[in-house]
Amino acid sequence: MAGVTKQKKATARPKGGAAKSTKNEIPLPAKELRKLLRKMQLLRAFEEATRAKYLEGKVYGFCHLYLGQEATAVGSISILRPDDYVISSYRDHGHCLSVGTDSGRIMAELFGRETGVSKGRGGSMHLFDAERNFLGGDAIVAGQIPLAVGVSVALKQLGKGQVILCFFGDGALNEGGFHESMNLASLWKLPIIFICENNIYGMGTSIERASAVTQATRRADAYDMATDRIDGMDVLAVRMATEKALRRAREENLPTFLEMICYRFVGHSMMDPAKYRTRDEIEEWVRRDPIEQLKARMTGWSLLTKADWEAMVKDVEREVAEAVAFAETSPEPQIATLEDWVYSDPGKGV
Amino acid sequence: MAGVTKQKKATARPKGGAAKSTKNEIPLPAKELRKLLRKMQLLRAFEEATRAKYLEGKVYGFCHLYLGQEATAVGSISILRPDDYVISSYRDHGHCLSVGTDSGRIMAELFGRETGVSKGRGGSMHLFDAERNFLGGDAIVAGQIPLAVGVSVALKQLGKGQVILCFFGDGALNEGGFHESMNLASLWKLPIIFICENNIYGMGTSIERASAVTQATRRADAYDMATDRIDGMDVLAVRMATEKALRRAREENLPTFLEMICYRFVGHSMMDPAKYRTRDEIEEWVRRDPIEQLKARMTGWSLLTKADWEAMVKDVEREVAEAVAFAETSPEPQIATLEDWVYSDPGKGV
Amino acid sequence: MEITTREALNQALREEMQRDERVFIVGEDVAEYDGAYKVSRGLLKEFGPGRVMDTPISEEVIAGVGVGSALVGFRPVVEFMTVNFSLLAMDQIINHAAKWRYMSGGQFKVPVVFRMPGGAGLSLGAQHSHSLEAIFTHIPGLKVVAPGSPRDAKGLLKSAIRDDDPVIFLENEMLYNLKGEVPEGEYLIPLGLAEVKREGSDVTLIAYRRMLQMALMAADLLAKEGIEAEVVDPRTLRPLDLETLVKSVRKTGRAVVVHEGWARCGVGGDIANLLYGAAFDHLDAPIQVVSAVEVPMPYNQALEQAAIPSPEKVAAAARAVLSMAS
Amino acid sequence: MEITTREALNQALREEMQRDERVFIVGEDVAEYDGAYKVSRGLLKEFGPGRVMDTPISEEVIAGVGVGSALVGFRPVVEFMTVNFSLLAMDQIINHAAKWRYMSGGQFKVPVVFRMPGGAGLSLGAQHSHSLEAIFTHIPGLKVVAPGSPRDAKGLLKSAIRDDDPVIFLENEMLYNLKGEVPEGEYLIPLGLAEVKREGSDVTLIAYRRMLQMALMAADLLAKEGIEAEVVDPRTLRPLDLETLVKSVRKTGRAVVVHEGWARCGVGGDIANLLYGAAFDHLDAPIQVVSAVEVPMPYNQALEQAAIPSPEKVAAAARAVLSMAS
Ligand SMILES: Cc1ncc(C[n+]2csc(CCOP(=O)(O)OP(=O)(O)O)c2C)c(N)n1
Ligand SMILES: Cc1ncc(C[n+]2csc(CCOP(=O)(O)OP(=O)(O)O)c2C)c(N)n1
Ligand SMILES: [Mg+2]
Ligand SMILES: [Mg+2]
Repeated sequence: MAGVTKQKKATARPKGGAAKSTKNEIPLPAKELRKLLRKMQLLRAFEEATRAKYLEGKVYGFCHLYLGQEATAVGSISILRPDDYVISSYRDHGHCLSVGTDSGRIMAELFGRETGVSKGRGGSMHLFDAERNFLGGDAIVAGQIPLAVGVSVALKQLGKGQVILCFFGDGALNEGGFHESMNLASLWKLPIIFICENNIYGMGTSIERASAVTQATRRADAYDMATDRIDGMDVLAVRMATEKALRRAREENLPTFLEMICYRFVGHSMMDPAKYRTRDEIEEWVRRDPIEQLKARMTGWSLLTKADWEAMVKDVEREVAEAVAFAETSPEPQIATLEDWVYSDPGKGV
Repeated sequence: MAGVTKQKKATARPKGGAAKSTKNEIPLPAKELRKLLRKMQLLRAFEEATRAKYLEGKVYGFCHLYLGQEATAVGSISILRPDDYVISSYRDHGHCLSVGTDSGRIMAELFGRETGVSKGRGGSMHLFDAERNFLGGDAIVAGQIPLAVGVSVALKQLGKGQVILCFFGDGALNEGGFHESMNLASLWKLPIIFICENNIYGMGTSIERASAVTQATRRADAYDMATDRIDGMDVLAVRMATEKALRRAREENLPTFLEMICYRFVGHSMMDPAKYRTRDEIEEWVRRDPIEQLKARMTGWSLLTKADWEAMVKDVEREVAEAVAFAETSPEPQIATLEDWVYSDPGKGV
Repeated sequence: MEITTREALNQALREEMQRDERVFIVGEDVAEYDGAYKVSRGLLKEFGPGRVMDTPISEEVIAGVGVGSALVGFRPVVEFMTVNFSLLAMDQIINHAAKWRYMSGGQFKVPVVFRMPGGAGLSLGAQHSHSLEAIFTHIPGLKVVAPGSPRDAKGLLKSAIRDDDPVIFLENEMLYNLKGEVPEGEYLIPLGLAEVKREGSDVTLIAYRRMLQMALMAADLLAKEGIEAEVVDPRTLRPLDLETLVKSVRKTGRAVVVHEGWARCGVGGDIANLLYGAAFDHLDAPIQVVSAVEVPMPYNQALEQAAIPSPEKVAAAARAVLSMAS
Repeated sequence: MEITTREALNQALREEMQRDERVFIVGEDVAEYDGAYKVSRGLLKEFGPGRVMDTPISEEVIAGVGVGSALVGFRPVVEFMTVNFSLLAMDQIINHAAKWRYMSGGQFKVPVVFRMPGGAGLSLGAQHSHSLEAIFTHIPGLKVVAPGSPRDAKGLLKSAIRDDDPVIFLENEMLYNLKGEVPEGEYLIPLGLAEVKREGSDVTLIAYRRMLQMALMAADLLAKEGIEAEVVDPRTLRPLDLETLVKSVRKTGRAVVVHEGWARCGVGGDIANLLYGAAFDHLDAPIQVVSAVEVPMPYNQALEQAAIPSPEKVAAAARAVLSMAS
């Protein structure tokens, strides 16, 4: 019948040049670079621990790892102001860690414990941290996008130059809510940055089989919105592009659409063996590992010694071990609290 | 707060050249031209009668007149094959008349009579004619678009070169369903023609206040879909553009997006005094009345005399008078039939 | 002071916008057009385009504007031009507005009001005549309000705007021109509180929104036959003030529930089932539910009238429950 | 032959696709991925990409593909990856699929099946654990099917595909691996027919989909106490075979309705209300409804279990109705 275009091998690098950071000049103070590197390593180690604990059955439900995509969350969120906002999809561990939420409280959430960021009610797909303006954790593909536009309407009104980063996948590009949101954000000139983490697949469906145009930025052209297409495996490129977009949002109240081309090193969720991707393709992307890239550059700039790195890895290992220990020793929610938090004021009645 | 761009006066002619037919050569046989003229006049006279009967209370509910937009439906539908399909919005009288449905049965529907096209169950917004492949009459803005894509999936499968014309307004451009439908039609290469009747307003909101880009065809670019931008007051231009799009659909199974720039001479519905439009603007558009334009051209080509025209007007008047008489003398549905047609097979049970 | 429901709602909006800067209105044609049903008349002029915002026809993101801005401290009043179009925003309402507080372990509140005119009676056909309260009432995390008089409309809308939870505020297109007494000055009617609208001892008629008016007319008809009907309006469907309903049913022993939506999984059966559970031993006859006939709403006026409750149908149902042996 | 529900559904799809060329499958990851829950496994290979179609993540147009192609003579089987995402397609389902026949005065039929896995139990959290049958059952024009065993799943899906009306076919993620006896060769189970799954004389347990299994386990528990529960599965929620339910309740005089969705405006209260109306004089005690607790579903496993019905809760409800004086 009609439908279905033939499955093409997903291009490892979508057509059209994606912005990269320059390799030669040192773009940031060493301290900043080390922060970026450590944070990416934290995301990596956290997810490895999550995977292990999932296989032990301590983390459960749907669980979507962020392995391979560390540069996008870390690079963009690293230059936010504390009063900016972030919202993400079900693949949210990396974003929540990036805003600075305690890794123990995130792991406890994955364990479903009372000490978890969402008190064990949310789980892997629904991390929240009100204190750090992290608004979720949305398990409806593209569901966070209209909501984020609502946040940006409020931020514009407040007039303090605050911005919201709204993360979503390439699969979300085809949802109606994405379209309505892009139009409104452009029409109303809202301080929002749409970040499409284009990892080339939505579950088992490659972007070629899902989208009539594979260059996501072309979608944004239809709303006269500023765009940028970035190598999402390059944390510095991500950061620079976000910086520009932030300026546009803060100073001109204008939205930006950022396409960050990246890759998830593992299956869609813990349940997905990811047979729809070739070994070659995976290997090609793993060679572009964002952590390895930054490490290599910092080494080249003489900002990182082998010992530095080993110390950093150790430090991260310790943090993750502590996070897991915190989760494991945390209490389960009490059954008597099942009906808490449905309403602010439940009122009388049924 | 954020929102709301300032109301700008809606541009009488949106920016960007809209295709017009050439004024000099005679593009069609005289008989065809007369058919187009008569059909447009039928739509005009039918709507004038509808308005009168609405004010008498015999037509009721929501009623959206097609006055001024005659060229778009008539021009495009005039070159369909009998096995092609058409679907429209609540502003559907003109499309249903154009597919050739008996004007008496349409008027009877507006009167809510058993002899109406939809047996009095549908009303003004829900005309249907299965025999002529007219699928409605959809009162949900953009609701007909995903459904029309479904029809085109089936038509492609049937492989007989059938096409569906899907009509909608400029307001529908901002609905999520429009976006999903455009993407799928382009991705799957479906035989569908999207016809945006851009009359520059959705109720009281001008396209400038609703859409980040006012050139509707730019929306289609985001899906790599062929487009054409047409003077919707020029029935010959409409027809030519549709013809090209039909060829693309029949021969290559490719969709087309047609933007037809037009104007409703009256309010959104019978309830709308349309205070949001200036007298100047209305007058400018009325000067481009599609019927007057075709008349003038045919006169110029010596294909229409004053007597011809007067006879045609009379003939149309007679048809509309007969339609009204048919409606007025038709029976109301019997109350006992209230529960007919909910299911093909209601089964037992509750 | 006698005013229409439309004016009552307009007053509520104006007063709350004056009182609290965080309140704003957003929806299709709510500003320059004054709203499809003119409920927001004059508010653009008074509060400006920053607080009364016309949107494109994009229900999903309109709902998102409500939810998102509520999450960061605003008190949006979203107008869906009619309840029918909320079907395009169900995901934002059910999967977002109703869930954010719970899923976050209480970190957020979502003080958004979704106003939605609805109901049948204007021959608008099947797609434009819905009464969808059963769908919203089904969802934990939402509150559902359905006023049946100008006074209740004003007092409840003000409370809904001040409420910290998402409120579905269901209006009825046929009630906008209904006039009724409204107190002078500021007043609030709390959510979750039913009211006895007419006292009686023979049978309880439970009805809300436009059906309240039908029930009151039915009570007049019944009074002529010497039957004293008590009319109780729950006013809020979630949370439901079951106590007040039960109190009346205990007194009369017989009940009719009237609503404009469909019967299957409707509010009528829901309330009836709750009453059976709470007052089984006090019921002298099975409860009657008067609701819409199970059809998509027909356009034809006579068919439409046949499809929805009327004072006569309500009175007939009351007679039926009274005719059954106790 | 013992097979899983997954295999039973897969057989139904395969058989109907072999039998009728107009049947096709469309949805997210249904083809190359074999379906998120592998229900369509192998069908792409057998029938090709023209009849098993992977779509973008676009629920509204996916539903539109179903409705539109059905209108012109096809028999699409639409898979929503889960019922939760149908909230994004409510307009196509409620305002289109359910209305086209009626609004056109019977000119069209809409033979589309919407398959939707759903339910709680896998700790998927509030957005991914819905049981939305009450919403669909509320809508005239839709049929709603909810099988609770492999045999019923196969026979009912085949009937749903051959049915000329839009059918909402509700599966349960926890049932896919459930094994059960399925007849050899072709068979159909008509829509709208309940079945007594276990005979008993003391109390009627009415349950469908996964709750059927809970009710059967509860009946085992009760049997140990000498209580003989009759378990009746409506199987189709709309139209509902009330007659068979009433017959059982007349016999036992006591009933428990079990369902996984929420209580307010839920299927449980709806069925209870219908039973009260049809068998008031035969009921010795008020009907008990066992349903989900009125909360968005929590992630934590223990909280989730506490939020949904269990055999123990069903048995306790049965004991409660039995303990009430008749
Ligand atoms: C509305 C909706 N439809 C379908 C799903 C099921 N689903 C979950 S994730 C996913 C793929 C999303 O892909 P993408 O947006 O590219 O994000 P990624 O997983 O690659 O980060 C799908 C189809 C869902 N959660 N929500
Ligand atoms: C989903 C939805 N939202 C809102 C409405 C109310 N409404 C009816 S027509 C209309 C304006 C549509 O404008 P446009 O698409 O330009 O068509 P036109 O009326 O100009 O032909 C609106 C907002 C509706 N019917 N459906
Ligand atoms: Mg992806
Ligand atoms: Mg328009």
